[in-house]
Amino acid sequence: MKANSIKGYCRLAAFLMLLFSLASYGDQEVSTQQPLLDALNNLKQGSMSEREQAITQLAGIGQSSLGILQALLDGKLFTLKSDAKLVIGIDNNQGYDISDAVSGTALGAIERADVNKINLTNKLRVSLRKIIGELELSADDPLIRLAAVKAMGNEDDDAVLALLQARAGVEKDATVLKAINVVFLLKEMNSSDKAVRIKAIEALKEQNNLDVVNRLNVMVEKDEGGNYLETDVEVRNIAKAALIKINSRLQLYSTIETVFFGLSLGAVLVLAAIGLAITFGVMGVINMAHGELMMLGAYTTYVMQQLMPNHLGVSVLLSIPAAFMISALVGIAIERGIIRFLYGRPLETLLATFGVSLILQQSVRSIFSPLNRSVATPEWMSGSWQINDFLSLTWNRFYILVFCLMVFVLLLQILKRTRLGLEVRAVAQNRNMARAMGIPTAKVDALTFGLGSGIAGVAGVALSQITNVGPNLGQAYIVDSFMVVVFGGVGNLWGTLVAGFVLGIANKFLEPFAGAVLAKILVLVFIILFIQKRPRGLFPQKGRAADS
Amino acid sequence: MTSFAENSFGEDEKSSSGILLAEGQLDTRHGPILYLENVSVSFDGFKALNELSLYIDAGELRCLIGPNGAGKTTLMDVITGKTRPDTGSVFFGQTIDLLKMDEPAIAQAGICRKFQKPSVFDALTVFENLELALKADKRTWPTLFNRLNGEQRDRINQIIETIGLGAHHQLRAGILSHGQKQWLEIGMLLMQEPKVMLVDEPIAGMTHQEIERTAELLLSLQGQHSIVVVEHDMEFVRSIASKVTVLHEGSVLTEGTMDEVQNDPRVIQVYLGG
Amino acid sequence: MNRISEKLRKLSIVGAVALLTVASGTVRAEDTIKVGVLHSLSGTMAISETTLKDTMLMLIDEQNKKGGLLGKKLEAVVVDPASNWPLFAEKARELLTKDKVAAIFGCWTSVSRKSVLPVIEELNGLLFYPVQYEGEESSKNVFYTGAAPNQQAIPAVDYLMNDLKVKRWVLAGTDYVYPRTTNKILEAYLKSKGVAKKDIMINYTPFGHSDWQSIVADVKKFGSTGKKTAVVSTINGDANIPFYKELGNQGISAEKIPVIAFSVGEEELSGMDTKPLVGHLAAWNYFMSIDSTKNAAFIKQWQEYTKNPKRVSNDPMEAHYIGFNMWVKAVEKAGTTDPAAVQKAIIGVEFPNLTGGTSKMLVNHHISKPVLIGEIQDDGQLMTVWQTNKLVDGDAWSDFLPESKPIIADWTPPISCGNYNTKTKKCSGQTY
Amino acid sequence: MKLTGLGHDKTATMVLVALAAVTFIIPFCNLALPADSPMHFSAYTVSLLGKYLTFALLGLSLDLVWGYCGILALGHGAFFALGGYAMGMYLMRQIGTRGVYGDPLLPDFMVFLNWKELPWYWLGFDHFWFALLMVVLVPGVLAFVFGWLAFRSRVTGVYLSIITQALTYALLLAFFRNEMGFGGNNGLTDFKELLGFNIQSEAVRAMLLMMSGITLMTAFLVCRWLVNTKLGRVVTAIRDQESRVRFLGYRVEMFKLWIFVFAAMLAGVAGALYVPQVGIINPSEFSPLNSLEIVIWVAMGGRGTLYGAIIGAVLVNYSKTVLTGLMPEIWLFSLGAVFVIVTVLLPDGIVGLLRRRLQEQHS
Repeated sequence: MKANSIKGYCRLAAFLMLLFSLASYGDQEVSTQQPLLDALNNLKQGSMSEREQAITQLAGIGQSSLGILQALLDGKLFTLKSDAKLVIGIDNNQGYDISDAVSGTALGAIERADVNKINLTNKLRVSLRKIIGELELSADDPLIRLAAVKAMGNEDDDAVLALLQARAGVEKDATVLKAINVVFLLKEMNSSDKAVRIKAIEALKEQNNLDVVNRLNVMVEKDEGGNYLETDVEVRNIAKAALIKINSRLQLYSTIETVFFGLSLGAVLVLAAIGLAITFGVMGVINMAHGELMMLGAYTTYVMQQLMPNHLGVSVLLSIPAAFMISALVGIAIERGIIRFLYGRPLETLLATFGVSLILQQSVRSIFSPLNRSVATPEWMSGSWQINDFLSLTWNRFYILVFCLMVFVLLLQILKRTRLGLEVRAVAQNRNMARAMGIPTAKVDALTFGLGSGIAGVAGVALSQITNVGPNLGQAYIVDSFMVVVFGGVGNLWGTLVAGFVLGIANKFLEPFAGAVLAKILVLVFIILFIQKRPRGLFPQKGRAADS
Repeated sequence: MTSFAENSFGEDEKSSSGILLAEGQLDTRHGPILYLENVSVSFDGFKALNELSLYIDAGELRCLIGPNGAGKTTLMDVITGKTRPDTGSVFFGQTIDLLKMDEPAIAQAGICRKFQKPSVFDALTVFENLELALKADKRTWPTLFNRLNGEQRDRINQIIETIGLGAHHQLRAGILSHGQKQWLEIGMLLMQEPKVMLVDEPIAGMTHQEIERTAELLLSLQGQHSIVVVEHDMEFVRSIASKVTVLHEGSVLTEGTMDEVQNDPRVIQVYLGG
Repeated sequence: MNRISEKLRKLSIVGAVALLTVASGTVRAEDTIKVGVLHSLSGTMAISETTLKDTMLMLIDEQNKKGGLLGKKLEAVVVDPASNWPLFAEKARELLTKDKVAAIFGCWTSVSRKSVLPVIEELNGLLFYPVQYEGEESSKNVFYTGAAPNQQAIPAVDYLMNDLKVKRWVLAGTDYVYPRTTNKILEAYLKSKGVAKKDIMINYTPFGHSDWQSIVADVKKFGSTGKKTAVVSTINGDANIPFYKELGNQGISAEKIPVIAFSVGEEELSGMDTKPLVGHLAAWNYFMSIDSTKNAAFIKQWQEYTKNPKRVSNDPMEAHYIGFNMWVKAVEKAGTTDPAAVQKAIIGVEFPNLTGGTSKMLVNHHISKPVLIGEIQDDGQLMTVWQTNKLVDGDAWSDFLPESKPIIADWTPPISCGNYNTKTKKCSGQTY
Repeated sequence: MKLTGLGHDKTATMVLVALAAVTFIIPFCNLALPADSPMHFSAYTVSLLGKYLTFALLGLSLDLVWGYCGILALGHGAFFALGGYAMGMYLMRQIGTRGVYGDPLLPDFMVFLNWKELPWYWLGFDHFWFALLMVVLVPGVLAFVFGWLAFRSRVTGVYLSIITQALTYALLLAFFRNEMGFGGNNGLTDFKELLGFNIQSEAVRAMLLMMSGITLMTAFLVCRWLVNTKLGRVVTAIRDQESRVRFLGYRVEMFKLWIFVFAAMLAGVAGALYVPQVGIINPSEFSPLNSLEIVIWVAMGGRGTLYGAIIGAVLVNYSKTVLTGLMPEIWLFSLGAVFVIVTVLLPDGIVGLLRRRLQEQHS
């Protein structure tokens, strides 16, 4: 209750303030000094209610307090333990570079321990965001203005409307105007005048806007009494028609979304499996430690981030070669140390590498502790690409998809174009003949295994961006990887690629109906049956070689 | 399980075309025991067999020669059901359509095969190898409770003598010499009392005496079995064959006695590359 | 012939030796009081359980510094059940029969507890179980120091309903017994509060589910109807990170759709990138951020013990802290470590918890705890935003499930039964 | 992979004798002798050995499939678990009204997930004979259907291995779902009685150990007879030269299927003996890693020798028991190392080593 009344009060204040500030930028600086200080004093107090009050006061002050509010929202606002001075701190991984919150004068760097952060609760964040939105309504950047309008859109109270009205008067940017317009149309749908309502619907049905959908849905719904919320039948039918139109679009978008989900899941599967496709497919080594090699890649990412905490993006990019090197080296070590004694005994490689996987897991536990490690996601990889209200694609998935394809193409080129690739294929085809032709099979084996392992490491980097970085990372993917390779056809990279994507998409299309667990089961059963039809996978190796 | 075996076997029989005589019995009244007509096989693009037609008469000993890749082994694969031809027909006698049968069925019908590289069961003794080959009810349950009776035992021992492994019958096949393995495999063929024997390069890795004895063996067999021998060694072929068929690029180049064939310019062309 | 017999002799000796080594341990000097620590140090659960092993070692250390117990030193016996449920049972048996431990502190997942239960009851041992769980159980030999549903789930929902005015509910959980039961209870509770069926969405996922795209998208759609929506998450440890990452990336912020989790604590957070999580909620009976002298001391001790100034503490640790000290008090009270005596003595024992209150061992072998709701801060800590004004008594048998409504647990005479049916006045399923 | 080798039969007899000793002496010492006597074996030892023996039986059945028929089944644990579940369901029904909710019909987990009536596939499990039938039938049928599909379409090598893995993985997920009505992740537990005897009593444990021992010995002898029949030789032949066998006129798929189904049934029996002794059966038994471990036991012992599987199973699990107690922090290192060393240095497993020793002694 209290909260609401305060909200209302603050909006009104903000509204008045804003009209005032829009009308003429006066000499508020001076006049606001005092209330500002009061507000800040309140802010310093521990309790949330006082903070709430402080925020409303700040809102009252208007533009000039925007900086502080923003800092507060971003958790950059601190008080000094020494003299309880209110400062804005920018994180430099030792501590903070602080500046006076009021004057903005820089006060140099300071230890983490010497400041108290001013915490917020969701409640406060919400009202804060709105207030900032209202203040930002007159920001210079049209995008910010747009965001502000969107933020205010759902609030139906007159203060907001009035603000927007005022804004519409002076707004130049077309998109922002459109957004404002949508808000008004939405409101008009409540109007008592039937014609206005119809006009609004007609105008809105082209919009890809969830608020519109919700509003329309309400129109065709019945209340508890069983009579329609929208009394007028004509309006209702128009609304229905509009809904059908919009829903068809919605359907289309959600299909696109599902496909994307499937592809990105597929990308992860492919990344996990492609290394295996080499060690297992080309060399015939059943490498149970493959998952752990991915794990190493993920941990490499973690270590890199520890090394350069304030260059996340760079560290992730650098992790890719680093992870490749590390996993590759470990892989070569495994090959030289164990597997080379086991050629011609593929099943034994399974056992030995299983032992290796246990050892790797436990070593990671001993070195990094059994707890998960936190790997931060760089800015450019977090968030999503909002195509419209109905469709948005998450960046990290998007990048991983691209990354997966890049890795694949690269690998293909290595195998096709390079000398190593040639030798690898030769050895895979006929080991003895290759040796007879003077190809150093031992070296080739080591390098091939290294290549496969390295790629596993690279996959680990990608995984670190979407899932746990912990000792169990490997186990979670090993089974799936084998499925993908076998489904695609052993020894065929294209097979692996297609298989990965097929399984991914299949899984995602099944999930809505069957649920996550059942979907997975169905996919597995499908694989089993498919192998009956094609005992050598999607793209079997042909010719005499395959028979033996 | 067994019942399934019977059914599927029965199906093979029924499905084989036209009026069918009782099991195993085949109709060779017109002479030939094997009919291959316009058989073509291709592995992604490469034509291993090309419109090949070939007839083997009952009881004859035929040699197949031809340069590598001429399709000799593929031909055997087709006859024994390992490879399905893209086109053409393969008949066993007048009535039994081999294309409708799988390997075991064909083998039980009486077409047996010796592989290019000797394939015997290393883990088993010579005796056991032959025992497995022995013509008998080869379904699971009968096999489980199978006991050798006296005459079967004799038959095995007799074959062991025939292939000259009497001294080694308790040795594991794995430790036999290459030549001995070849013989053992031939022995395994004989155990099945085949009507047609397909013998792929029987004398590879044999000493002179061994080769001669193999020749004798094969010659002694002709008449009772129809034998098709694939061999590179011209001397050997000359020593056994009455009739020779030359394969080239997946089809029959020419047929005739060794001399005719060897004087055929096309053959010379093929072998010496002009 | 005689070679064979010789072989046989050799072999039989070998066999006997092997068996004796298995059986060995029955002969050991009893100059210390042994305490069993039964937490997975390898396998999938090691992530959570290793910490508790360390906690126990620390607590036992400290007790020995204080002069041990009944004049004897305490000795920790650590074994690794390797996240393998039958192995839990085997190890429990080993601890009780081979090592003759006075009490066992251990288990995390319900299934591990379930598999240990018969053994503990058969051999009449003591098990202190420190993790929040689904309830519907009260064994003579088990003491549940973690939260029962009414000490975590229900208050959490109340908070969302009253303070955040949540109207639509997503109950998302990993598909095993704890989430199933908790969600059943919550569903019943919500309906009793007049929430419509169509405003509740229930979703289950397998363990370690890592691809949350579709589910999060569904939640987003479900929450886009204008009504305030919240997610009540009983998602199990490992699956949380990809879940929250997906939430963040699909732009579901705590302000739009808050997620309240029952199994995400400081330790899980220490393994996550907290940026996208800020403002999401967790409900526990203890937060590391709690500002009390006892807690400060505990954290200091913990970080010194682990030689890691950044090491966090969490709720199950506190549960072990309380449980262990209650056991100590009970043993002192009884003057013996004999389980039967301790079982009697421990009921009613009180011990100050780290949040400032005083927890008490109740007659149903659960303890009283405060319920805290915290918001995740970007430093991985949980800031209390709401808490019960007094301790809540753990309720073994939920009153929101029709079947268990009439059932109560009371281990004091005359009832002394873990599942006494007040309707039929019967106590079923007791094998002792 | 020597089948007939020096000392082969001696080792086998030794194993048998050792088994007999465990089967008959241990329970006796456990029941008859007073607890303080040095030769007394604790209930702990008994239940432990009982568990080992069931594992040994499981290993034995896998050796039949892998060691002799050359089918590397990475999903063999599934049959074990299914047998276990069949027995578990019987034990659940035996609880009767003694469940915490006192429901005469429904197991507790069904009650609090308020199921209203018993699902059809639970019917009949209150009869012991029915349960026993299912113990062999369910794994048998599954193996038959799966094998019939796989072997007929000539799925071989890694493809077969992986789809067997897919099979057990799918079952893992399926049994994990609570809707399935098998207790979800918690599985079936809190058993009370077996044939009316308290399942926790020493006597029953001893009997179970004895049963496991006897079953194992019988199974061992049957398997040995089996591999020495002509069928056994055909199967071995298939392992080494599949296509040759086919050209000899044997329907290879039928023989594979026969062995596969038989082994699956054995595994089922093993599972059924395992469950009452550990007191719980849950989906984790289906996990691909478990099935992998079985392969490891056999490889450790030495495949294609039957008794090798038994030795391997017992040794691996015994060392697991010891190591997890002695060095809980780092036991995985040693276990992993052992796997690596054995596979690299002892291709024929421990038995191979043993045999070499015997040969040396001879020469």
